[in-house]
Amino acid sequence: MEYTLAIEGREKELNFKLEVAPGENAGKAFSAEAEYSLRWLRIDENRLLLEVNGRLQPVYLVKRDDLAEIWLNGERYLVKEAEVSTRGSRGRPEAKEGLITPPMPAQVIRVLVREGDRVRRGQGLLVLSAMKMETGLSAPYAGTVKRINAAVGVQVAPGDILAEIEPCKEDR
Amino acid sequence: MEYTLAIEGREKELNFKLEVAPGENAGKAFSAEAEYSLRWLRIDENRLLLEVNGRLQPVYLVKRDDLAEIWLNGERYLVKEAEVSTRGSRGRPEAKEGLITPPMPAQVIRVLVREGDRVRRGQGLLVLSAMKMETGLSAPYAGTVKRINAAVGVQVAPGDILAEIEPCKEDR
Amino acid sequence: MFEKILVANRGEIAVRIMRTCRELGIGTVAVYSEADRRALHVLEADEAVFIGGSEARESYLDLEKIVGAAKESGAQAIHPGYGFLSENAAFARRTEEEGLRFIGPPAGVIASLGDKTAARTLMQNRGLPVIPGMTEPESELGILASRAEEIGYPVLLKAAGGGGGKGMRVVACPEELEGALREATSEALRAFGNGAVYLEKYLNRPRHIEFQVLADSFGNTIHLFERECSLQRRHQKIIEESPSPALNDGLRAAMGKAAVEAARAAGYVNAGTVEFLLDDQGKFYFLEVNTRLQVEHPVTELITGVDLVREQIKISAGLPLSFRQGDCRPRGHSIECRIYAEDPARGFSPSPGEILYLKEPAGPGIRVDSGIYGGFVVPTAYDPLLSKLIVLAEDRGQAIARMRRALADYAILGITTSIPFLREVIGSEAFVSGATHTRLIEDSFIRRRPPLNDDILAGLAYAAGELAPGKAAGISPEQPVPLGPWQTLGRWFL
Amino acid sequence: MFEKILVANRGEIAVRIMRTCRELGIGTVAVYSEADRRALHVLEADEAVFIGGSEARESYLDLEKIVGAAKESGAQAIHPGYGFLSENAAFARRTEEEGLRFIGPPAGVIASLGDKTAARTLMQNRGLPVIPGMTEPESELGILASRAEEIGYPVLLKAAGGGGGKGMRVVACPEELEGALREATSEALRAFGNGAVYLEKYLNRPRHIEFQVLADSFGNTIHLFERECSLQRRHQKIIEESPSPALNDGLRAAMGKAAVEAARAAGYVNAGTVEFLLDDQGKFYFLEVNTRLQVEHPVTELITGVDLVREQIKISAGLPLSFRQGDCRPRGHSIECRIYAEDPARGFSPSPGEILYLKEPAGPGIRVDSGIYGGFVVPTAYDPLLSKLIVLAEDRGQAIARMRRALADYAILGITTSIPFLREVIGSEAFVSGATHTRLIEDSFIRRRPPLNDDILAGLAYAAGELAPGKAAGISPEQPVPLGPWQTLGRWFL
Repeated sequence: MEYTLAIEGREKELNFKLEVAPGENAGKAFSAEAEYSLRWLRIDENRLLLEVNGRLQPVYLVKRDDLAEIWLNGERYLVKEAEVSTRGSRGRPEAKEGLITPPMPAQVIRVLVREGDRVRRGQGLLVLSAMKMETGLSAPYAGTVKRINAAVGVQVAPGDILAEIEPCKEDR
Repeated sequence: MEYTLAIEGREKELNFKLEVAPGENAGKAFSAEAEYSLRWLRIDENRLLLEVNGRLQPVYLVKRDDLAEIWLNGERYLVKEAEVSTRGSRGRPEAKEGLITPPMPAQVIRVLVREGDRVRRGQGLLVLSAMKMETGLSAPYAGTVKRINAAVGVQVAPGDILAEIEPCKEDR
Repeated sequence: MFEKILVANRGEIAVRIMRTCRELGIGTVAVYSEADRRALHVLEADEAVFIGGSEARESYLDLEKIVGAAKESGAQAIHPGYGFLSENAAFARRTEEEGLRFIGPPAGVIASLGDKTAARTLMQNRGLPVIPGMTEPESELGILASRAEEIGYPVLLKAAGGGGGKGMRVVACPEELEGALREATSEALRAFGNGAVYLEKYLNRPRHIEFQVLADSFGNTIHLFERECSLQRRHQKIIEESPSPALNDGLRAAMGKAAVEAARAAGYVNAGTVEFLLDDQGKFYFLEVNTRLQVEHPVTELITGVDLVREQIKISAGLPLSFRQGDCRPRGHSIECRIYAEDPARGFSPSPGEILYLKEPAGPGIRVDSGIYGGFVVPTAYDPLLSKLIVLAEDRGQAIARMRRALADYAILGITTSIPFLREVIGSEAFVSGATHTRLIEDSFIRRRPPLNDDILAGLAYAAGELAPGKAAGISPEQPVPLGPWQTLGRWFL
Repeated sequence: MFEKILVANRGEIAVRIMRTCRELGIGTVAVYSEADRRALHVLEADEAVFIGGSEARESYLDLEKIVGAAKESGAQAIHPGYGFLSENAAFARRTEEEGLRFIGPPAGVIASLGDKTAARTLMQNRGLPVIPGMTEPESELGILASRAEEIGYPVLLKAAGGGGGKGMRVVACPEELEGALREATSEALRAFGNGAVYLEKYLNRPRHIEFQVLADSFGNTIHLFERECSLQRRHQKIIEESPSPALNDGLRAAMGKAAVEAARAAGYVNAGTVEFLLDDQGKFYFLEVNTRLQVEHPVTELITGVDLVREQIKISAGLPLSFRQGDCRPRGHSIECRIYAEDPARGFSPSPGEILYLKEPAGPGIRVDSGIYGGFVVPTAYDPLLSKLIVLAEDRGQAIARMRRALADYAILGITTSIPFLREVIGSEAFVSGATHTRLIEDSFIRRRPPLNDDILAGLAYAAGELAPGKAAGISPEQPVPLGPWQTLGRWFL
């Protein structure tokens, strides 16, 4: 089997080939750099014991849709198959540049602009509050506020479009 | 709803009536002795928060077949509906008197009698070993060993009939 | 002794307080907001009272609702925890007016120490060293600007009404003052209901060292040694330890004496914390007194063997301290890491959400004061503190090793936490050498990514997770198991 | 220092040893049997080697397989834990012959102290008080009968080859001797591969008090105070504590001195335990030396702050002790409860099986050394010890309160455990008063049932479990939740 995996926060995709003897919980993996001898044992729904080149590696994992959250060596990795990720984006929503969406669930505490306003690049648009911390959302580039979809006191979440900025071509 | 529950280790069945407002996680229970005001909140598959007469009671529970294992106040209760328990016995197997079955998974380490032997009441029949402890199984009454179904070294479990004793009427 | 105590807080500290109550045979009453119906502190209480909306001002900051809940439930005392109403003199006063005991210092003491500038004047008059700065709160930009010139930039804008880094801003030059004042005032108003601020000299890379004090109502005042809390992000502590690597016995004795003196000066009763800044010349300055249990109190508990919550309750019940200064001897070294729902790689931005999997570390010398469980949804309305991981070991080196091991064993899936960041800080040369100061995090630990090294392991784990049958728990080892390679392959030498 | 250690054990003790190894930066190798493929000690190791069938003699007792696994994996030392091969001199010898270090005393010391009668003679010659009894093992019924007459009934039959209550029988009268001898010999043979037994005077209701000793290879020998282990069922300890409520400072000093003397007499190196019986006149008798880490070592770790496994490893690596007798001061009170998979109401019969749900207690002063996890199937082949719950508090009263709270918070479903029984013992008048002795469990705590009082609660919980929708975790408090009575009913006073 060929794997091409996307790991959140990494530029490059991860490629390796895995050869598994049918019905066996063991195999060999080959990446461009190295070869790995693997065995694995499922402990429970969220727990896996992995042995890589003779060294044991406890793994905790949760699968949500096509995204796997994997805990390994004290770190948390968000992993998905790269092909799948190009088909639809069911992972963490990333704002298209001009669509302003909050990075975390939060409450709107100030709206600093109105529809039709001209804004500078980096100008504050909204202020959110989450977990007692205030965070500002600012314009990614100079332009015009095309739409505002937020009011003070409203609870918002990643993926909600709170504002839309139309670029002015001359300023970009 | 009327409940008649059997609790393992108790002689008497437990009876109470529960009135629940439809769709609400609250109600009133009435036993012969007292009345209870109840609310409950499901936390997860194995965890329930119960409020009885204003006092919170964390509950952990596991359901296997018709038997519920319930942890409450540091104690473990095995509870099932009494009607169900009379239909079929899917709980902990209890030996009929003359059928000798081990109380826990164990290994047979000695067989002390043979088929056809006359045995006294309380005479040792087999010795088992589980978790480094030796346990003897003895005759519940005087009689004849009708059948032996055990050999040294064999792994046995509750429900396995290891020996059958036929009573001698005069001795009972 | 009290029969029932209402805990006016949430999260790990509410759970921790209830544990001591239960050990004292005291019943516990939780209060909870809309967002906290399934919170751990509700699950751990004997009774729970709903007090309103998720916004703190509709629930945990609403003192009338809380006092009402205490009366309604028949509690005889209220423990405020930290944050929320814990340093609110009006709350303490209302509690006592209703005939209930407030587990903390008297309202008058909270009020006088809560005014940070007045407190500083008081301590200065008692001969304690203080940082140069204003002695009165101020809101006029013009006046603040001229005071800043007098003190000399950089200066620190601080909220007069409370601590914890809220409403605090470093101002490097006159141009930054206006914006910083607006932000600080707004934050202070939201956090403490009081937007007043003041200015003081900003010290370069000082250490933050605080002393735990205990005072009963019979005039016995002692200290339980120091906590070093220099590691902060956004003026909030993230790692604390005791003893401080910066103190020798002489300095410790001098600062301890000053802390007891400060508590006496304020007429302090109950547990409190005297905060100092220590500059790189070994000179210390009185900063403020926190009139409540600190987040980081467990490191003191571990090195002294004293249960501080128990002492608080006993003092409030009118009992004298059962030990004297000479009886207190620290042993070993303790470190605490605060586990936050935040992403250090994105400027420590909050990361609320559902905890999909949780496994806490365990073993000798490890204590986890947790406010979460697997399946709990971390609400957006409150502080992102999930839990505290505290270790005790024979010396600092072993405590660091133990903390690294414990952090490496702490698995939380579903949300981003500060755990990998904490591992990096704890393992760093700067931390291991003990050369910590309050600017270390900003100076040396910026957005990080885990080493690329483990990516391939994560990828292999992903593949194995896809291949291994979904749920295998409960396979009895007594049952015949299909012969797999675990059984037949590998380094078997039989 | 070693780079890699093989842990020749399973369960909680293997896990506990590995944790200290990891904190020392030492790699760990687990060994496991057929029944232990998914055991916790495998999940916690850096490497794991399969060593054979579930029966201990095919795996954990097969010294050649274990030494082979150590060599194969490149380990430089073997830690034997307790039980299994830990007091097997041949194993220690084989380990050292292969150029590996055995983490325990030298093989010669194990051999000489392992012969309990020879050890007693040695100690008697050094002036230590011993219990009247035989100095040679014996198997002839006739000889034993006449020696029993000399000593005077009741007598105690004991295995010469090992401890832990295996192969031990109280013989009240001559008629019981033959049956007891047969059982003791059979049990001793199975447990230690050595069926030899001997007789000693049976003391009425003595206390079992042992001293922890540490000796390095430079002649430094110290003790780390006592553990009271009087509470036993079937001659196996179930509750241990330190300090002992029976010792005053004078007696403690005298027994500590005797323990160090005993260790010196045997040429002891590494961690060991000198066991004494204390009669109701305050007179103590040397019983034996256990040449290994004890199950109950954590209570000593908690009151002294010393990591005993770390000291064992350091001593084996040839390092001197880093502290002296005068540096060791106990602080607080510690109690350990052993959590067994057994049913006290059925004569403590074993209760192996699958753990369907597990929630361990947590909080200040609580340590759980666990060998299990939710979903683990407890095998029938080994000792029923699941975990150890250990608490530390300021004094004995608080330690008892803390233990009761912790036991009440320990939820294990799927198998029967000793937890409710332990709660009853810990809360009993006899235990609380400190009036414990080795016969207390048999005398006062027989088959019990939980109070009928809670049955109705269990019934209501059952009904609520049937009515509440199956899986509710992950309901976001941010999402609109259907208005149920939790929201609208109750003691709301808003």
